[in-house]
Parts: sequence; structure tokens; C-alpha cells
Amino acid sequence: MSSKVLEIKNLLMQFGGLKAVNDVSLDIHESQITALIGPNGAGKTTFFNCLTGVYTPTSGDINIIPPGKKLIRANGLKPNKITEIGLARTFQNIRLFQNMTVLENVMIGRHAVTNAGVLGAIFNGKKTKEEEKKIIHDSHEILKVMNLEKFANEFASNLPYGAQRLLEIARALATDPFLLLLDEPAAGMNPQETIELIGTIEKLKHEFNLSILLIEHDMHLVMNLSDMCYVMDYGRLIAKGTPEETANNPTVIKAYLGEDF
Amino acid sequence: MDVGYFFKLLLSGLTRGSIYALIALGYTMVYGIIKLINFAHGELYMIGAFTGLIVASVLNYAGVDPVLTLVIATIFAIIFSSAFGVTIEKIAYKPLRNTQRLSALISAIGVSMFLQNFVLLFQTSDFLSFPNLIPEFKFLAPVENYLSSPQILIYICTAIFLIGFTVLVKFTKIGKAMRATAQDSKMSLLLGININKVISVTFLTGSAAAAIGGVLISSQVGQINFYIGFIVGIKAFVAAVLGGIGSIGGAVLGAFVLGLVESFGTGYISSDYEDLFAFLFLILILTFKPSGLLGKSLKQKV
Amino acid sequence: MLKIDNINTFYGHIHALKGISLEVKQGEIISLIGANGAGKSTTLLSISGLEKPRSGSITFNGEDLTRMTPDSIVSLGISQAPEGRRIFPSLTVLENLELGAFLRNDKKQIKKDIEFMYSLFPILGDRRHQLGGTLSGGEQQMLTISRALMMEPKLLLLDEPSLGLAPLIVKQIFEIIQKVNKEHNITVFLVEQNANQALKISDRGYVLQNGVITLSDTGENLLKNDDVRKAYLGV
Amino acid sequence: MNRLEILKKSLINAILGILLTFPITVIKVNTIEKEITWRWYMLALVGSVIFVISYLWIRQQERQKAGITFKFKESKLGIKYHSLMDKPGVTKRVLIFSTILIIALPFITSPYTTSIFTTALIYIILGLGLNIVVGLGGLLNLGYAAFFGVGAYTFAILNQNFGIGFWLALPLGGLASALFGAIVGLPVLRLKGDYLAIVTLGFGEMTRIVTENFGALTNGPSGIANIPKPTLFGHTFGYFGSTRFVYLIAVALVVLIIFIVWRMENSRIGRSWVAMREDDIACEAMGVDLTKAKMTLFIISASIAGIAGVLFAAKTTFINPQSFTVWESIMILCIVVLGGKGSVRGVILGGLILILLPEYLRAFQQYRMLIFGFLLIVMMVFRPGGIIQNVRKIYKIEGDLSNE
Repeated sequence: MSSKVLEIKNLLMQFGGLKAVNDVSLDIHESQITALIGPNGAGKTTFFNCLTGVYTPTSGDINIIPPGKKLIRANGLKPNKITEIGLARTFQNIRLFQNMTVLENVMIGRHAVTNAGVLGAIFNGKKTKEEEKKIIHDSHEILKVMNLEKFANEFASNLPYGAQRLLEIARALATDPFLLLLDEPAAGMNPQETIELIGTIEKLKHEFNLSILLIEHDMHLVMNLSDMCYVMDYGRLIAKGTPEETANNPTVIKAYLGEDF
Repeated sequence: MDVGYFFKLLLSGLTRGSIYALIALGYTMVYGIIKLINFAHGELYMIGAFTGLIVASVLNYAGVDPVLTLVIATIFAIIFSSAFGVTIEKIAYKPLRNTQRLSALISAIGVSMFLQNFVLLFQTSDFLSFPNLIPEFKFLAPVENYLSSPQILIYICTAIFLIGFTVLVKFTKIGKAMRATAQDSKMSLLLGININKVISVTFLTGSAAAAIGGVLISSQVGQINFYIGFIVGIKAFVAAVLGGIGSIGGAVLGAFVLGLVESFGTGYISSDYEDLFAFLFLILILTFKPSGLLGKSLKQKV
Repeated sequence: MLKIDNINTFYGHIHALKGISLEVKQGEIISLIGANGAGKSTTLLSISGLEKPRSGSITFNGEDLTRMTPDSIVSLGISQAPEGRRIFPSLTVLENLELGAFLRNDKKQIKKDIEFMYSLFPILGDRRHQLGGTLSGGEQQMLTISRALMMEPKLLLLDEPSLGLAPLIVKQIFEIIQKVNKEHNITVFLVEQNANQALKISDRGYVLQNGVITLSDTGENLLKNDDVRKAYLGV
Repeated sequence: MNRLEILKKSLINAILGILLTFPITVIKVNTIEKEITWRWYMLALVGSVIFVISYLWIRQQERQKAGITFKFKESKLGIKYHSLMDKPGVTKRVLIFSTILIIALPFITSPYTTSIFTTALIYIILGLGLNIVVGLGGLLNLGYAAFFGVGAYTFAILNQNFGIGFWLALPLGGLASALFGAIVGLPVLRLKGDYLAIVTLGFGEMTRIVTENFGALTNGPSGIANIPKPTLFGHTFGYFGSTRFVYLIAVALVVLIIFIVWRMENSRIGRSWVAMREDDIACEAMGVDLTKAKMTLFIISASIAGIAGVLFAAKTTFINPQSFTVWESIMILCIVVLGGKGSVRGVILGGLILILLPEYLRAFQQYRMLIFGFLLIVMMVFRPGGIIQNVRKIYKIEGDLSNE
């Protein structure tokens, strides 16, 4: 088995009396797609928010191991630091920069891997100019990969819904991640769009050598994509295994899928 | 330590707090429902005080009984303040309900300037003295060094208003509609709630509270001018934020805390810095509790 | 019962609905399916009076809705459970339900109806004094639907009741929709992304594409239709 | 609504308005003489004013509802303007002409006019500075006048104690203000939205109160006088000369600051500010350090106010705390929002209107602030986005970049 890129140990996230994430441990391996499924309110998104620094977990460990680098303990790091380390995320309820163009949205993603400052901006020297050029160039490349090139100059708010979801992913890719966290990437997509999305995610995995963790309700997508599947309910992990194993697990069926799935 | 002095400050802090509470209530309600910092709310207090003064003077010079005068003046103050509040909303805020909040804020600033200068122009820029209408309560004689009749009246009126208001918001239908509108106005529409009516009632109640505060404090202090609303308005706003803006209990708590802080600050430290304590305390609290004393954490759902 | 005749609705400069006509008859379950951004929600909001069409008419039992305010439309017996659940997070479950009956004055019957909702969704009964915001997504969706039912509607408009819900909950919700339709004679107009489930329980369906209705047929036939199968059922 | 209906409604509004304003307008109390004056003529006056305003107001609302909005581009004047401007070389000529006009202004008008225009320019600088925070970053600062004050007092105090002149004070004032901005920013920038607004307002007021009471350094409420006017390589000007000179310095500073703001807007940093305004959570997830970004915004905006403060002190030669009150902060905010937040042209227009209008409304004397407040409401109701809506430079892909 390939090496680990993320290692979660006994993660606990408590809000008042509510244990939204309760003693969750899981590993994510390099170049694998891991799915996290579970009923609404099971704590999946909260778990995501702990990983990406939006929340600081109550206890437990979040260890990030960038390929070929040393382990970093990520508890309590700010979201931008986590992004710099190489974890990028999308949001369940789309959070694009609505009044910026598609290209500009992706350009923001390049923020962490570039460094022109205030003085650079004012004097706009050769280095700054070249960096700007490179940002535009790289962003454009990413748009091509995501097949969003034709929308490049449109405002994000004017994009069709499916394309907005893709732009979320494009923007995350722009930060040069090794681990991509997708929060319900297919939510609100019709089956046709979902099928296309499966292809796109596959392609990204190979082209950028990405590891992917995704939260999803669409079992079709989960079954088709993931190498490993974890199931959460009431903040706890209740099952893990290959997608087939999970789909046939009686506990999972009872809590989540329903009899006739 | 001088215990007497301490009590004097405590009681005067509660008086300030009561007045701030009456005004902060309006701020917080309006904010809760239309998410607008009604910069002109302090002006409604001033309008209330002026209407009260005018009516009271007319009656007083005509020789009407002081207590009756005070009651009638307060009623007129409430009516006119509320009418102004509702009118302002219709003219200056309603058209801006679906635009950026900053535009509505500027509109509110415009209203504030307009009302100040309206009163300045049609009345005077000088201080006017408020007729002395509050009777001396005999039972206060043993403690008259610490507690005056107007103070007692302020406490009682504030308490009555706050209780009535709580009942209104908690148990009546319109109160429930107000809370619903504050949380999700679009959804409230879909449930058949007439939100224009809800907003009008909100402005009406808030302005009425401010008017009561205006008349009470004016009869205690004894004089008013067109500018009294502005600084008190800002203080009440501070109180509302201190408690957690949008939270009614928070506004009341914030108001009393602020009143006490100011009273003790001026009494024990220095009266030169009277207005400084409010802000200093606000900054201290918000640094440790960014959403105010009783405010819900602003953490958005991600 | 409800008749939409050639309405055009604009969002700023965007022409969201381009001359839509459709009809809902007493006692039916009708679904409107289509991709995101096709104009499904706009159609529902236009019926409820939150979006005013620039032209065309919407009539309900002969009354023109386009000139009415949202609250008077509700008082005719049209209630809507909008997309994204929108329960009142800082009100209790009970208060949420009471607000559903805002326009009603029959206190006794309201109490009975609340008990009925608890029997439909027992979990809501267990949580009656809990704040709406503390419910899980599925519970919130149940609350939204029961709150809409509290109005004693003649016509129930449901916007994406299955969005973002676990498969098990989706099944439950659709069962309840059928139940209130059959047993309580409530006409249902359903907007859904989940075309498969929606069409299965519908008498008729409409397909909306970019603000235009492109297909209309019985639910059964639409399920068999090749274009629909390809675009919305993923076959 | 037809004309008759509008007239009817206006009549009703006039009657309601009379009732509403009755105690304040009709009854005048003299509490010293204990006399009441009943001014019944006010009924007619107030009624007719409200009637006219109501008529115009409703008519305009009806027009807007029907989709008739004033678009300069489509108006007669606008069409003429654009056809003229589209001719080759015209833009350049207009630019040269207006540059000459701007520079020549103090030499062809009275010192009084020059002085008013200098004030307007100072407020334009302030507007530009505040616009970075409010317009670009979406952070509401209601205590901006404090930064302005810090700049002015830095110059005044340094001059009194160490004899430092304008040119050295200019950067020092900016620096002091930036430092002050950093100190204020530390506790403040964790807060969001309206909480941020009230705390900045608090800081503004605290600064003023401390200035008023810290007499040893600031000379308290009476302020500091005899601040020297700027010199040119040691050459001092007479009264007229220095008025003109200050004006020209102000013009130069406005140009410089517009240039700096423009460069920043169109940079990696500026982009991250706009993203922060759009969605701070997503922005942070893109790797932008929000604390750092906000701090940078705050400090830059503060230093611009500081520079404006030094200029202001040099222009008036006398400062006191009354020039840096909440109202001053509000004025600057009005410039930004009225002009069109986020837009440099808007801020310039807003600054000119807000400073020049009250000056020239002096003809109406005591009515001017009343009218001014009313105009603010009218502007926001009928054009809430400000006079000039933001036109941001948008990055576009032109041609095929992939082969480079």
C-alpha cells in the first residue's frame, strides 16, 4: 500500500455538549480516492472543517505528511497555513467570489504560491510583472484542464450551476495541493453532470497525482470513484472498507441507505 | 471606602442604564429585523423629548396639574416619536431594503442630520428648560441624598416597559412574527406574515421606548437641546453591541453594564473622561468576546 | 386549480422564465424537473408572489395572483416549503410549527394539527422544545414540510425536498408527500432535482430547460422518455 | 399611477406631514419668559413644501418602477458627449486642457475659492484612503477621522517642540498614523461587520477625548495654532502665494495617491482584498492570510489619512479636536458611498460634491444642513450604488496564452 498523506487519530470536536465528531480515526493514502459518507448531520462537514483549520478540534491529532516531507501536526493551524501545506478544499454550499471573473477566481488560488507584496505592487517592477503574467498563465492552464476555458471572462455568478461546482475545484487546484478535499461535489448536479464529474475527478487524480477525500451523498459517484469508503453516523465512524463492502454492510444500510438500495 | 458614595454611584449608574436600555432596545430590534444600524434612532429620543417639552410647557403655563401634565406630555411624546419612526422607515429605509446595507446606513445618517437640523431650525439651538413636573415622593426622604424621585420614576417606568415588551415579543402573535422576520424575512413572507406591518410595529415600539426615555431623562436633567439624541444614541448603540446586537436581553444587559461602568468610571476615576469609559469597556469586551455578552457566535456555517 | 399562463420573469437583466405555461389540477401531484438554474425555483417564487412576473398571468381558482401580496396569496391556501429548508433556527420546533399556522385563528384545531404533525414525523415530537437550528438536515426538512402543512393548504409547493438528504430520509419524505396527497386531499406541486423519485410518485410532470418548458407528459411516460432518461436519470 | 392619483396622494402626505410636524413647527416655546408662540402660518409652509416634494418623489419612484432610469450615456447630453469624445485626439486634448485648468485654478480665482478647493482635495485624499478599506476590503471604519487627526497633530506637535517643517512632517505624519492604525488594528480586526464599525467609531471618539484632555501635549480643546505653511526650498510665500502653493501640493498628492491606489488595486494584494470582501472564508481557504491582509489594508489606509492630516494642518495653520469628530468620519464615509464605493472617479466626485455643496449652499444659510441631510436620503433612495458604480479592471485572457 502507498504511503499515508493524512493521518487522523481519535479526533474529537465538541460544541457545548454536542460531540459533532466523536473519536474518529482514519488514514488517507497517496493517490487514492477516499470517500466519507453518512446521513445528514453525521458530522462529515464538521470533520472537514477540522481538517482545514476552520475549527480547532477539541482533542485528537491531525497529522499531515506531504509526500517526501516530514510529518506536520496540523491541529489549530489557520486555514491559509493548511492550504500552504498542500490541502485544498471546496465548499458544500458554493462559495465563489461572485463578482470576480472565473479567471480571477482561479488567480486568487495562486495567492499562496506567489509573493508580490505592497511595494512590488506600487513599483510594479520586472519581477512583479513577470509573476502576474505567470499567475494568469497558470490559471488559464487550470481552466483548460477543467474545461472551463470558455467561461474565463465571465463573472462567477453568471455561470451555470454545474460549472460553478467545477470552478470550486479549479480554484482549489490552483493552490497546488497534494490532497484535495471535496465537500459534496455532485450536490445539485443532475445524473448526466455527475457522470461527467466522475470522469473529471479521475482525470485530476492521474494528471496531478492527487490524493482525494470526498464527502458525498450520491452513492453512484462514491461506488464509481472511491478506493476506500468510511461511513459516519452521529459523529462516529460506523464502518469502513471498499465501496462494495460498505454498501452491503447491514449497519450502513440501516442507518443510511435504506433497504432497497 | 465611602459606602454612601458607592451607593450613589450605583443608583445613578442604574438610572443611566435604564435610559440606555430604553433606547438600545430600539436599536437592537431594528437591527434584528432589517439589519440596519438606525443611526437616526437617537434623534427619535430627541424628538420625543422635544415633543414632551413643548406639550408639557403649554399645559404647565396654562396651570394644569403637574402629574397630569407629565402623563399627557409623555403620551404625546410617544405618539409623535412613533409616528416619526414609522415615517422615517417608510421614506428613507424601505426603498433601500434590498440594496447594500451601507447605502441604508448613509440614508440613516442623512435622516439623523435632517432631524437635528429640523429641530434646530424650527425651535432653537439653545438649551430649553424642562418644567419641573415630578412630585417629591415623601417616602424617599430618609434616602434623599442617594435617590431622587425622578430616579425612582425612571426605574419603575423602565421596568414596566421592559416587562410589557417581553410579553409582546415572547407571547403574542405579532411578537412571534417579529422574531421570525428577524431570522428569515423571505420565509416569513411565505408563511403569510406581512413583514411591512412587522417592520412598522418594530419601529413604532422602538420609537415609543425612546420617547419614554427622552421625557424621563429630560425631566430629571431639566434641560434639552437638539443635539442630545446623538451622543445618547451612540451610547445606546454601544450598549446594544456590548450585549450582542440583535439580542433583546443583551441590549438591556449591555445598557445596565454600560450605565454602571460610566457612573463608577466618572465617580472614581475622572469625569473628564466620561465618554471614554463606554468605548474602552466596549473594546475590552469585544476583544475577548467578539459577539458581545449575550450575542450568538457569528461563526458562519461553512 | 392553478394555471400559469405565459409568464416572463426577470432577475435584473437575466430573463429567467421565458413564457412558461402550466397547469395543476385539483388532487394531483405534479413535478417540475430540470437542471439547476433552469428556473424551477423562480417558478415557485412567482406563484407565491415573491418574484413578480413582468408579463403573463398566474391564476388560482380563477383569482389573479400576480397582483397580490405574498401574505394574501398564502391566505388563499397556497403554501410553500422553499429550497434550502429555511427553518427558523432560534425558534423551537413547536414555535416553527405555530408560525406555519400564522394566518389561522382556530387555536384548538391548530393544537390538534400540531399533534398530527408529530404523528407524521415522530422525531419532531421528541424535539418539540429544541431549537430549530439544532436539528439535523433531514429533521429540518421534515419540519419545513410540516410547517407548510400547518397552513391547511389546498396547494402545497415543495422546492427540492430531497436536496442534500441521505437516501433513507429521501424515501421517507416522498412517502409522506404521497400520504398527504391521498389522505388529506392536498394538491402537490413538486420541484425536484431527483427526477427518478419525483416522477415515480407524480401524476404528470413538466421538464424545464433554460426558462422554457420543453416537455410535459404523465410521470410514467416521462420516466420512459429517452431524452429525460439521458439528461436527468443518468441512464 | 396617473398624475391625478399622485396629486391626491401628495395631498394626503402633505396633511399627514402637517400633523406629524405640528408640535415642532407650529408651537414655539420660550422657557425663559414662559411664553408660547403659535405659528399657524407654518401649516401652509410645511404643507406646501411636503406637497411638492411628495409629488416629485412619487413621480420619480413610478418612473424607476417602470424601468425609466437616468442613464448618462443615453441622455441627449450624454450622446453628444460621447460622440465628441470618440473623435480621435479629443480625449487627449480634454485631458491636457483639464490639467491646465486644474493647475491654473488658484491663479484665476480668489484665494477663498482656492482654499475651498484645497479642502475638497484633502477630503478626496481621505475618501481615497477610506475607500481602500470600505470599498475594496469591505470593512466598515467609522473612526477614520482619528487617523486624519493623528497626522495633523503629529505635524503640529513636532513643529512646536522640534521645529520640524512641512516636508519632513509629511512622511512622519503618514508613519505615525500608520503606527496608530497598527495599534488600533490589533484588537479590532478580529471583529466583523457592524461590530467592527462600532469599535472603530469608539476608537475615533477615544482619540478625540484623549486629545481634548491631554493638554500638556495637545493644548486640549483650544488646539494648536501657528502651524507653519509649507515652504519651497526654504522660500516662504505670502498669504496668497501659500494658499496657491498648498493647493498645488494637494493636487500633486491626490495624483500620487490615485496612482498608488490604482497600482495596488490591480495587483496580487489588491485582488486578495477584493476576494476577502466577496467571501472571507473561501478567501482564507485559498491561502490568503486574512489577518495580514486586513492589517495591510488598515495601515495603508491609515497612512493616507495621516498625510491628509499634515496637509490639513499646514493649510489651516490651526487645529483643534473639533476637526476630528465622529461627524468628520461620517462625512468621509459619505464621500465614499455617495460617489460610488470602490470607484476612484466616484470618490473624486463625491469629495467635490460634499465639500463644495455645503459651501455654496451658504446662500440658504441655516437651511443648508437640513437640505444636505435630505439630499443624502434622496441620493441613497434613488441611486443607492452611488453616483458612479464601481468599474474594476477585470483580468481577461486575450489571445492564446498557451503558446508563450
